[in-house]
Amino acid sequence: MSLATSDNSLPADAPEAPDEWKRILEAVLLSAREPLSLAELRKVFADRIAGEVLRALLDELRAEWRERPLELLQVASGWRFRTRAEYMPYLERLNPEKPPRYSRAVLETLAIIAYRQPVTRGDIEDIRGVTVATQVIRVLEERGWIDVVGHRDTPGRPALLATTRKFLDDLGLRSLAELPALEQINPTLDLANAQ
Amino acid sequence: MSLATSDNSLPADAPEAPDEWKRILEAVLLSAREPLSLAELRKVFADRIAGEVLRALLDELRAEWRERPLELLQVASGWRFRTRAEYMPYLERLNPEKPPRYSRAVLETLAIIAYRQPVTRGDIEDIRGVTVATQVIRVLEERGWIDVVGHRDTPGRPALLATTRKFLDDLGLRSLAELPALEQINPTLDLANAQ
Amino acid sequence: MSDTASVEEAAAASQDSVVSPLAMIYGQPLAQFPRDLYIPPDAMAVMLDAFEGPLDLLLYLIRKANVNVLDIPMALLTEQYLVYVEAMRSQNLELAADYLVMAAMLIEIKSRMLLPRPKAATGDDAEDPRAELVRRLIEYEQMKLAAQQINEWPQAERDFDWVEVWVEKALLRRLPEVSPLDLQNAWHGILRQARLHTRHLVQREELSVREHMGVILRRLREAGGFVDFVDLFDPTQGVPVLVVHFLAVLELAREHLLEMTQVEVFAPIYLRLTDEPGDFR
Repeated sequence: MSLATSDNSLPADAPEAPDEWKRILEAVLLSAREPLSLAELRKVFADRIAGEVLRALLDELRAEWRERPLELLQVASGWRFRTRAEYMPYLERLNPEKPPRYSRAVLETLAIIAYRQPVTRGDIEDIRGVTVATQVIRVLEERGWIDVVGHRDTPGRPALLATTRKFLDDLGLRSLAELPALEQINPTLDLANAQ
Repeated sequence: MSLATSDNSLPADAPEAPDEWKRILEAVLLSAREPLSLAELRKVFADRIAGEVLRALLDELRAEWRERPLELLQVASGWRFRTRAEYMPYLERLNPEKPPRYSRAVLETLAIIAYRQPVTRGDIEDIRGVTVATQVIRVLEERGWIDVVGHRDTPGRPALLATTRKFLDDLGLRSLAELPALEQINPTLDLANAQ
Repeated sequence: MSDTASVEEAAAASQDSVVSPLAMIYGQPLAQFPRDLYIPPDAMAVMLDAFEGPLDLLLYLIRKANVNVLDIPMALLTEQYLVYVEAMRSQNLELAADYLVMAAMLIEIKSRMLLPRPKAATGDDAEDPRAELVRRLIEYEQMKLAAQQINEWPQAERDFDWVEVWVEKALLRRLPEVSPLDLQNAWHGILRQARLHTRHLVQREELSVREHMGVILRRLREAGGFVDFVDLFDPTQGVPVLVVHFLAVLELAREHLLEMTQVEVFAPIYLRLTDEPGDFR
């Protein structure tokens, strides 16, 4: 089989070889910088392959790549290969970007839950002296770092928040006892007399 | 296994799964914008995989792609996938603008720089026996194939030209040593007829 | 190939030897220009365009004439070269200075060839006046061939494309990283704030007790809010853990987070979450 035709004609044996068409589609889609529409893909075959045949081939190609690190996607402007999300952390290592930071509200809330658990939202507000936004709690819950471990038997039965095992795992701690000890921050801190 | 780790640590089970390493290499190499050196590829694995293991995996990966429309190539600055030459006629249908074909003046100038580098424009003119047009040098500079690496310590301090890493990469070469050996000129060879 | 051609040329030349020869090449008279050399004048313009300069033209003349580049017949070569240069002039082609410089050099070499060569002191022949020209011709020819080879080598964009699959950055949801130290700093910040704004009683407590409080609450929840006291304890974890665990139970009871019930002395003690309507009764 000779694909290396120098002119623009389809190789004579191409119409008999759907497998080879798929390889051609693969080569074209893998090296394209932009999504390719069905019309453009037909142009690759000098318009000799019907649109529905091409679509069937694209479906087959997508299935072939199902277990592989790229996925063939149909987007608004056509078809393109994309690197699967689970490989992104590896790509990231090549061009590390500055990691995002949690706001002070999130960090302080987390610190209070970590050091004073189980605590209610009211407890946190008492300690921080400001209202705790629902969003702050949700961020920590979605991260899987805190959850509700019970409800305090007081009016309103507020939820009691505590840190999870995932919190310990993600921070590389074996137990809460490994958190930095608080008294080392300021051994002489005496809040009652501070004012 | 879950590759979608949110932090930068390697999944705990990764070291047991060379097949998965290969998929990671594939994902990274297929989506890279530049050839990736062995050091960069090691960084992808947080330097937990030895260079020789990676090299072996790259060889396996190259073999896996042997029958497919791309080939994994080792060039001067590292490893990269490229489309096989036989698919070029199809790719060209999408971008009908012809890729650059260089004039003999450009090609001979490039050959002289490649084989005799570093050279000044004067050196090139001596070898070719004609004035070298500025345009010729500019074409090669704009392609990123040559650049100025210094100045000769003679009157006028002419610029010394040499080929770049991109020149090697674009020609699929690992080093200048892979350039075709210079012809041993046979004094009576009938070259005019051989063309 | 060239050998055969040379023999034919030589044979043809010797047959025509009755005509006064144009030149003597290796002792053989050359009666006419080699066939390949003659070019109709109207083709000349196209031809000259194809040459990359005087060296290229000289190489063409030498190779077409099948003469040894190491033993160039200067008279013949100069003559032919000048024919081309003259043709250029007659075609009103802009005559590049490079061609004229070469013409002058050829004539100079030719005239030096006519002079008797002085013997050097060592007895060796002095350098052949053609040596420099030959060196340049060979070097140029090497580069010309190398250029052809480079051109045939697969080139990015012309013969292949690099692969660069689309990467969607948004797929990677980067989560902020937090270190234990960040928590310590955050706590520090809270205390500073507290000192400034409120009179708040902040006591230091045993962390591990707090941790075990959470563990017990979770355990109770998983068990439906109700467990046997002894089931909470795992003796394999050692005495300190058991003690902390027990303190945690007491602390939870003190904070009314759980209730302890015992029907009679030595009967099993049950723990119940206060916020769970357990149906153990």
